[in-house]
Amino acid sequence: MEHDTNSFILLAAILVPLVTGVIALLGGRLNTSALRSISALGFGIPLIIGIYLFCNFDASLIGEYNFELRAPTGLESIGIYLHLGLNAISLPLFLLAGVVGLAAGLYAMNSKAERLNLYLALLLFMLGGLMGTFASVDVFFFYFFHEFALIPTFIMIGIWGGAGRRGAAIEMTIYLTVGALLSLLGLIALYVTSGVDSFSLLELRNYLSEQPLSETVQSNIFALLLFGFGILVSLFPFHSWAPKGYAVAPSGAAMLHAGVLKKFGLYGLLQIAYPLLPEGGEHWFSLIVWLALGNILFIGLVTIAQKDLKMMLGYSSVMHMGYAFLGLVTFSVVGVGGALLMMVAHGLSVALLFMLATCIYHRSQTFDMSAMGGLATKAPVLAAFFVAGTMASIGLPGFGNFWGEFTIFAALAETEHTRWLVAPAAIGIIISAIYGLRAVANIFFGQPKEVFVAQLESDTVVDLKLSEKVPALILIIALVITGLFPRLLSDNANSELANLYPVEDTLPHHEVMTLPSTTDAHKELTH
Amino acid sequence: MIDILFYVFAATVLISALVMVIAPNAVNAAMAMIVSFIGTAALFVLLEAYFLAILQVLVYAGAVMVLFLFIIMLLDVDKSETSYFNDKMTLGASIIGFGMVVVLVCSAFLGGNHLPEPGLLPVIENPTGEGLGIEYTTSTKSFGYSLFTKYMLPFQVAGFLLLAAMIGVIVVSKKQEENS
Amino acid sequence: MNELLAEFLHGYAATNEWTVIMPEIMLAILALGMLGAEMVLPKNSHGLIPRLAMWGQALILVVLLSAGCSFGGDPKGYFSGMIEQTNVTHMMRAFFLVCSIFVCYLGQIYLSKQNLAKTEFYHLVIIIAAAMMLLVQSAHFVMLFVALETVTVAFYVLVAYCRNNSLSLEAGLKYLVLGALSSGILLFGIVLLYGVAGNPELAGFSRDSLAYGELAKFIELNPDNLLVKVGALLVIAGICFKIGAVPFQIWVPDVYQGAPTPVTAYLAVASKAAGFIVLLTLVRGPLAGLSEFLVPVLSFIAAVTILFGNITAVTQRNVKRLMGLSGIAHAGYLLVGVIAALTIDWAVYAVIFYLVTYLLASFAVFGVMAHLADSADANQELEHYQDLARKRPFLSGILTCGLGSLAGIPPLGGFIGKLFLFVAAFQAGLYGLLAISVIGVVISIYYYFGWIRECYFGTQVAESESVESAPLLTADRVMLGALVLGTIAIGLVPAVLPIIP
Amino acid sequence: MTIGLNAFLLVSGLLFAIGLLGVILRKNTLVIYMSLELMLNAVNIALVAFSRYNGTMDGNIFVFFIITVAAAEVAVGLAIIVALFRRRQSVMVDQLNALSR
Amino acid sequence: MTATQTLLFALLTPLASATLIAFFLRRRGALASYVSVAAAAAIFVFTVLAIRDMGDEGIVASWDWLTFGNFNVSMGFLFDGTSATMLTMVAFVGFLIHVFSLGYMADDGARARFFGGLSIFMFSMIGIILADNLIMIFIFWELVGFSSYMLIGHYLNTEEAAAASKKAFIVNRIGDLGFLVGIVYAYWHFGTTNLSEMQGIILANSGLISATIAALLACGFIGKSAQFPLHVWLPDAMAGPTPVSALIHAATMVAAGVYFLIRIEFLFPDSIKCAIAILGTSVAVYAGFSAYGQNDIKKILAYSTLSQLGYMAAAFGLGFPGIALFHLITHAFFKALLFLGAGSIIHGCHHEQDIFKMGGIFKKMPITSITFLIGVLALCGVYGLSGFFSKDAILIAAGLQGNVLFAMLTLGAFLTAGYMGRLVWIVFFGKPKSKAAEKAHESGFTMLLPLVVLAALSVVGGYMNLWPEQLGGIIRGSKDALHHLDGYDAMHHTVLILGSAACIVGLLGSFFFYGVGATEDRLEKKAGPVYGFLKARLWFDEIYGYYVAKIQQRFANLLSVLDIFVIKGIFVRGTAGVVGLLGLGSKSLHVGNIHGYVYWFLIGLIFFWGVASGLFKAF
Repeated sequence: MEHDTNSFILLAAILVPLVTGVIALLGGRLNTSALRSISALGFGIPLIIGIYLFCNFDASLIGEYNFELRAPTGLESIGIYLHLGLNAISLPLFLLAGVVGLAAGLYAMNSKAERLNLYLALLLFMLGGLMGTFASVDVFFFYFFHEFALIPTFIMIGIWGGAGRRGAAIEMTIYLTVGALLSLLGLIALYVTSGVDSFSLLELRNYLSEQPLSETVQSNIFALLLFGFGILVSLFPFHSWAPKGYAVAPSGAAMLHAGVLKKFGLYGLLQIAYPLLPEGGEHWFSLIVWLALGNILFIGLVTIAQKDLKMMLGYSSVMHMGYAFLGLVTFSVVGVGGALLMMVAHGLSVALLFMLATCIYHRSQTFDMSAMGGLATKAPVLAAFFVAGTMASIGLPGFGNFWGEFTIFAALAETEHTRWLVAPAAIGIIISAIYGLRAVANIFFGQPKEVFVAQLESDTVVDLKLSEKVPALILIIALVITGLFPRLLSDNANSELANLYPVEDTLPHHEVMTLPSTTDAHKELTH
Repeated sequence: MIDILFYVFAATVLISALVMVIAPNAVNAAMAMIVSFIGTAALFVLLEAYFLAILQVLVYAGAVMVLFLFIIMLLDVDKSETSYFNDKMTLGASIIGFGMVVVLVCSAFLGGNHLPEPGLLPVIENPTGEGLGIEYTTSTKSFGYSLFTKYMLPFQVAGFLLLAAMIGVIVVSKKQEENS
Repeated sequence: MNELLAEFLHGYAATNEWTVIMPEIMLAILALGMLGAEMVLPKNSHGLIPRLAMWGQALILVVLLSAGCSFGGDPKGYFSGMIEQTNVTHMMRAFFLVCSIFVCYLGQIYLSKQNLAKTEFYHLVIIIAAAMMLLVQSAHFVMLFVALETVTVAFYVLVAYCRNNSLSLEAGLKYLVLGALSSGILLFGIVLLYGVAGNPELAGFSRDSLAYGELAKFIELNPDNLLVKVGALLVIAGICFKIGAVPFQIWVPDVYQGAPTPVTAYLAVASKAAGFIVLLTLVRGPLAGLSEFLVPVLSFIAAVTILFGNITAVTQRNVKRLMGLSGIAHAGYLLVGVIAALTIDWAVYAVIFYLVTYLLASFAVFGVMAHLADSADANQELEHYQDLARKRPFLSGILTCGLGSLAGIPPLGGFIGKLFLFVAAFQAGLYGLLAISVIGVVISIYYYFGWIRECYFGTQVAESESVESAPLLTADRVMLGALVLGTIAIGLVPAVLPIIP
Repeated sequence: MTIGLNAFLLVSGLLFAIGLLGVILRKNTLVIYMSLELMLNAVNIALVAFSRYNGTMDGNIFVFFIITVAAAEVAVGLAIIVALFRRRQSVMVDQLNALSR
Repeated sequence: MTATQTLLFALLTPLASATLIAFFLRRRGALASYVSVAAAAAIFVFTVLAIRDMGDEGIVASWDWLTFGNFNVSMGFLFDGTSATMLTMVAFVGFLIHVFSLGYMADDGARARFFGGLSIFMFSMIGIILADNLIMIFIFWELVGFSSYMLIGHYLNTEEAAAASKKAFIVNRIGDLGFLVGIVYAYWHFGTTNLSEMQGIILANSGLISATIAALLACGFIGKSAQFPLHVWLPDAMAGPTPVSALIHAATMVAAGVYFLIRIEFLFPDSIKCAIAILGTSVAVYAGFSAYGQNDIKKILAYSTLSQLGYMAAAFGLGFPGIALFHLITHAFFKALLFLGAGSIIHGCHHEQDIFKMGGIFKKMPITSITFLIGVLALCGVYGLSGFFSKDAILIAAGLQGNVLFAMLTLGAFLTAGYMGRLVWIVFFGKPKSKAAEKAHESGFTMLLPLVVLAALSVVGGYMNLWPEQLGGIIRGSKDALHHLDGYDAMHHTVLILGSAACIVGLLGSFFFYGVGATEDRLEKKAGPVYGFLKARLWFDEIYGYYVAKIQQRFANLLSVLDIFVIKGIFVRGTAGVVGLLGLGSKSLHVGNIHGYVYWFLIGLIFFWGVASGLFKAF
């Protein structure tokens, strides 16, 4: 395995946050500005590296990984290497982690959290773990980095969380550990039963494509992975941890977790479970469909009922995961591609919304939406950003989420046995519009509620400060870029997915009569 | 003839053991214990393990039990402890447990259906030790020899065991000096 | 006395190579030397003795490791088959030495707060270390018994060491009675094996049926002899007491709570490890013939042990009992590894790896406990740890890493240990046990993280019950830091622990 | 002698059981401890019997070790019991349960 | 500059202006408004250039936008006669309304946001017009929805604006749901969503026409053009500033639904067309009646817009898309005129919107009033005015098809004349009925100019032969088709008579019934129940309100209770509780008494021994 310098640059994207994190942790006596500049490095460099790698990405390596790096760590005996690399599927998420990480970092740096150095250090560790998660070719390290990023969430919720943090932190951690362990068992099962003596996704893939496992084995292992990852992605009955957890989590943690870390599960299903265990996916098809509908409709309606802003956001992020699952069950390039877009865009939008929710809280001193109103007059930019975030999350064209949802719907309509799903799934866009716009109207428009008038008059209510604008803008711009130029992601991913997922030509080919060139208005040359 | 001796001694051992277990008074228990130890020694003699028989009498019946009696007297706890008769719970539980163990033991050893009865080998005066291990002998000399050859290591370790025990006894029971 | 016997016995004596147990001998000399030192040294310089103990053992550790490097690797018996040295035993000898070094360190902290005899403590600790080293090497039941009893008797004393504290004495008494009971059971088992295997009427009977090798041959031939089974299970029962496996785990919380903290650590780590290695040696050696009979029994024990330990620990507030109960749970995981080792060879090393990570993590935790303990250290409740992160940031950091590793959280060593165990168990096809273990791990998250939660998410309690104890010296920082760094290093680069072949 | 091996084993087994009974039944720590010695004794009988009938000396030597160990144990045990008595003025197990739950 | 680039400029100029305003001109309202107006002007210029260059092949361009497997989304232009006609109208009317807004919004604090919104709207609207495939149409469809949301909610801190904007967006979403499903079905049905390709396919094999897909796509039209039953948002949308009502909710966006139908006319089987005709007719009548119940001048116009949209739908349904487009254009002229006039009046009356508080406006604001009256006449279809030609054609078409529709539509014409008359008599004549009305003053130049221009267009807009020949090809086509139907001439005369009669009767009737400058609604006094019925508009809003507040919300609350108590409470917390209880139980096993522990050993011993002697065969 030859390592070019880019491999080590990739490694640096993981190490820099960790190192800066350690510095921030130990440098408790650093003065704030030094602390900020150091952590700014830690937050910024991964994104820079991500963009650099994005530019140097060689899409022609189908079924291969770019920037591969393979180093033994002492687990060779069970076929585990520190095996890093990026392919067209992990690259978008790698970038996502970079963007959200930078935004969260910038926002956290200027927050007034006590023990700021510890806070930043934990965020940096989390970021490092995330970069590692999506840069791992070795499924063990894929899991390892995820857990690595998970623990800081627990501590951050515990220390800086809102009311009821003690319980929520433990509950969330236990719940997520269940999921993580199940998926770990699934991965081990994959390793043991496949008989290929390696945890490397590449080798597993190549090996299993030659001799796939028997159907029962596939469905069993798939079940482990499905429920393990499902819990992490808050698949319908296993979502209880999410709303409360996010509601109490400090903004940085919520942004990184809801925005990026949560995508781990989907990524695992997308990159590992479905390609390696196709029959397993088939076996659990109907179950996943119903659970995903549960996410969209049940949780959607529950979201409508929420009064607390952050709970509402938490539930909505649970709801949107349903689309991603629907995209996956189609087991087609279209659906999975849609899910991929969905993951990236949703990550950006939900991070934006969680951040803005905290900004709102700083001004309104409450999360109760029914006790606000008229904020837009005092904070127009905040209102504009929040509207942008809401519109993104309810799938307005121009933001990436639209492409994700639309592609998924298209994928559902592609084959006969999923076509009926389009309508119920699409009801979700109405539901999300309802709660999204209702939140906007309650918080920003109309007359302020009586309880809120005094608060609104207090001079603490100012428009977004620069330190809040910049991270928000970063996310919005990223959202718009994904919305305007989805090809940036899709083109590479398409060819890669076509390698992982079956492509049969389901398009009908009708003969096309060229229109008679009369003065008829519809005269057209067909291209 | 010898068989009868066996039954006698066995009965002695068991009965005195039972007495020791149920005797309310600790001193009586200790006395019964001594008897059962001596009975054991007698059984050893029947099995022609004379050295061990002596050892048994000296160490157990002599040192250990005297130590026990000494402590019992010292602590003056020989006031009859009958509470366990009233404590029906304990009583019942112990009887049941005892019964089950006895059943298991009998099922294991009665009638030699699990363990074939080997014939008695002759006791050799001068063991030669062909094959592995020394033939069964009464000669104390071979005993000593093997202790210092084959069982050298355990023998040394046992020495340290005694040392540790001694130190321990000192640590636990010596009057604490109010220094440090 | 004829020549035949003489030369026969000389054949035995020829194999008594004292050099191969040089570390043990040096330890014994060290132990004795310290008694001497106490006599010759003036009172005011008795502070040297613990250093003597630690540095002496460190020296011996060096010797041992250098010897271990020269060790070929293929098993070899010495002392007429009393002991057998394999690379497992080499690792474990180092393991026990490290343990006793840390125990001496903890003892130093602990004794500095107590008005007790000092030197004897280190003496006994060292003797136990030597005995355990022999215990794991023993290849003969007599050797096993004597070494085991040495360890046990010394532990009786150590548990009851705090003689002016009735809790410690009570713990000692409980350990004594139950320990003696279990060694009675163990002995009965040994005797049955010895008798049956030596029975001339049975096929393949052996003249030296106390030796593992002979016994193994015999059991291979007649595995379903009732008394063999009974004997084997009774022996295993005796060992279950040592490792604290259901149903012989019940003594653990009381004794752990009553015993002085360093002794608790010693019991929790070294004694348990010794038990596991003995168990491994037995089930893979003499009792290998019984494996298809043993596997279900052991699996049952393992499952119940995991669940009992974890579930009971959930509601426990006293940290020493908590460590005891969680220790039971860990014993369960290790049993899974042992069962896997019946079919998967490298699982042995997985078990050892797990033991090492367990050692580092537990000593980190116990170290913090020892530092925070006041003179009555039996009653440390979780409440004492509220807001520790503010009062003693360093200690709480150490504690967090230790607990995290015990809980098996990446990137700490405990996670890698569990990983190896799980992979081995999977390869052995122990799916049920894996499920149970996962449940156990999940439950364990609750109390481990609950403890961490006490330290960090403090609700600004009054400074009243803040633990005033001596400020940390550099030595303390070095010791505890070394433990945590070791844990993290193993977690990140398991290669630093060259155990898995 | 026509008495077979199993007879001795039965005796030893029963003795073992009786010792166990004592441990369960009695509240007096000293008596409990004696019962434990009884169990060791039972083991000794079995060992010697086996040793005799199998015709190997190892059993005897084992007994030797067991007796040594037992003596040591007794010493330590009694010391602990005495120390505990000094603190609690009792040797009855049902009064020695300060450590629980 | 190639024609394609011209179109691109026409499309992107407003976007650029919107971005510019959003990022740099938020606090510079005046500058922002000029930028936006300039952008609108530029659009018109580019449109003209594009039409000049389009030739008779039209302009076609396409760019791939997203590809996953078989699913391919492209963005492209299909700039043919139809879209040229529409674009011209939108660009021109849009420009005029921008100019009008200069004056109307002059003293508004959030001008920048307003003009930014207008620019976004222009961008999205032009996107719809130029789009060459359904997906692109959908995208811009959503965007116009968003800009209308933004502009309706312009007066942020009024409750009704907040509610109305929300309502508009959500109701539109409901329509778009069907639209979306229709698109994805169509994609896999035809293998493409490109308009001309689909048309080619259908020409080749008309068997591929699918009623389902057509119906689903029509849902989009129903939402956007506020047809039954999704019409409720349009009247409320009047909460927005008047220019917005004129531009979005009268002239262009609501008409976009009709335009969309015309674009995909070839996808419709007759059954669906017939349904649409009936739908449109009923809406025309329904809205006509509802207008009588309104006192807010803008709401009256809103209902009239509804009914005119009904006419367009009917025209389309009757199989004459061209005529629908024709009416769309003329309607855009006079309805924009009417709204702007109303805006001018409202502006003059200091934002008084209740017609019964106006009166005597004619003397105060002559120009406004004259132009307004022209608009009214055009709307009523007085002979010679633009409205006449288009409505006339629709009535003829209806007459030739069937009597019921014909009668209904004629009735609609009558109603239109009636409520417009009511408005005119009450607002313009008599004496001022409020302080505001007394202090009414004529508006400034920037507001009058658009009125005049639009008035002129409302007069002459109907004469096709005045149009540039590139435009309105489809209209001519449909007109010819209509002419060649037999019975055309007879029907022509009947319609001529009936139509004129309808408007005369309506105007005069309202004159006599309400009287000049009435101070309160006579209908309300004389026949309260009737008025109440008309005011209630068939209780649509009430029903929807009930559904939202009582059914949907309660169901949601129920589910959230389920979620918290069953899923979280029982499953999650329950498990934890069980473990905790077990823990307490097993904890209490440590009794502390040695006996309590010896029992364990005993049990263990018996268990092991028993297992060994095979008592438990479970193993």
